[in-house]
Amino acid sequence: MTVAATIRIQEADFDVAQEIAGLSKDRTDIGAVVSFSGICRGSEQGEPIAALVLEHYPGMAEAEIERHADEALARWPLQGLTIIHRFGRIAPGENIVLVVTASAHRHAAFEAAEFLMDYLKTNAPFWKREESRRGTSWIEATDHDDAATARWTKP
Amino acid sequence: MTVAATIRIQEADFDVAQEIAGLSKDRTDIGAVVSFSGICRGSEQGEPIAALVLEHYPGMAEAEIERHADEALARWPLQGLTIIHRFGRIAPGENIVLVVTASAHRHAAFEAAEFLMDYLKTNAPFWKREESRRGTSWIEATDHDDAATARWTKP
Amino acid sequence: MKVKYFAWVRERIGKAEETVEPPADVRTVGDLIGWLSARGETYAYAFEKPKVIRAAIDHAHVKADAMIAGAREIAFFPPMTGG
Amino acid sequence: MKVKYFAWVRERIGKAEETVEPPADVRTVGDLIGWLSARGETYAYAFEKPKVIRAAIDHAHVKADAMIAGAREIAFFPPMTGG
Repeated sequence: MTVAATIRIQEADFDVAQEIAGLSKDRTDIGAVVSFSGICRGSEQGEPIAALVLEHYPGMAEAEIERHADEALARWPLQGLTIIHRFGRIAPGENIVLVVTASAHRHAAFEAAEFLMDYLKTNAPFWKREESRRGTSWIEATDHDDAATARWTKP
Repeated sequence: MTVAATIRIQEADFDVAQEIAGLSKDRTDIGAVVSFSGICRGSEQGEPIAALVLEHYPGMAEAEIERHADEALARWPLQGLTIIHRFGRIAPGENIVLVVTASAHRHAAFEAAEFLMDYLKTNAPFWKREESRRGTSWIEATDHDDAATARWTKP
Repeated sequence: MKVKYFAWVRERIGKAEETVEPPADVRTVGDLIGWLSARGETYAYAFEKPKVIRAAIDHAHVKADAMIAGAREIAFFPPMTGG
Repeated sequence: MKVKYFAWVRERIGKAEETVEPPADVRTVGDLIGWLSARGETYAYAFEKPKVIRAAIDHAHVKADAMIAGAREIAFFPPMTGG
């Protein structure tokens, strides 16, 4: 069975529940569904923030996420895959990103979701700016995220 | 902040969406929510099944899951944790088990959810029996699951 | 002490629980399995492969060498298949 | 060829995109960064730490030694912080 990933890059919020249900509804071949929701926190490094503003590179964002979705589908026996990434202004408590993986087996579902999140963090062309009382500033990338991505590269 | 895990062992089905929302609603300190849903498949080893029937050990099931929930809360910086495990007759496509972890950081949320699922598979006192046209039979434990659990033990 | 059986151990023995009073020389979980096995065919069948059997004392997993003195409830069951 | 800038690279240069025609000896992405940097203060500021700058040719990540010949669209931006 060929599995197609659902990929959406959008300004609007999304409903995690609906996306999970959409993958597994009326199917009896799925044994495990893993979802990851990335949510806007109300503070960065201890400082309260008013919002995150996400800039992205239209066209490349889709291409890059699709490339990694295809890699995940090739590496793990997935039966469903949904990736949603928002851009624009996002308030604390709101969703930023969602990855849902479905598989007959739990380790495939867990690993594929983690792989995709690590790649989204370091390779998807999105940039976060934080808005706070002190103005706005770009959030810096962390080495920690690069290290997380590197572990998926086969030696 | 002390985090208390929500643990439920029940015959009734549950709503994954509601459980996820319950952990993260109205909070702005959570950056990542991971959910794992285990779903009853329509076949076991290629043979169609009518249902799974789960037997459990009341009292010990609660104690065992609580022990592992406490260990997860001690090992990872979690801000929320929900574990639900059903017993009784479960039809294909229905939920069996749910683990939801919330944390400021994604790796903690992923790892804690995987740890708990590996332990639930091998240590929680539940036994699955499958109902098919050929009668009913107990599902055998797999070495694979024991190996998955062993990787969480510190050397 | 109360003894409980689950899954196919329960089915083979034909009961879910019972109260037993083993003699003083039955000191460990392994001893108890041996003593129960000698009670009849259904027990011998349930415990025919003692290495497969898991045990719990008062709701906590234990190994075959665990002492049973002071236990309120001992349970025997196959490897778990939850999750 | 079209050049695009994102995040603080865009802010420092003061524009999101432009069309440039670098001379023939500008062959790699690294060469292009050097050539752009010489166009004025805003560019020099944006590219002051060339090792931090990431680049993409036609929507695919590339390194500084990638050849730019045939590229339709080249983009420069800081390390990504999505997800």
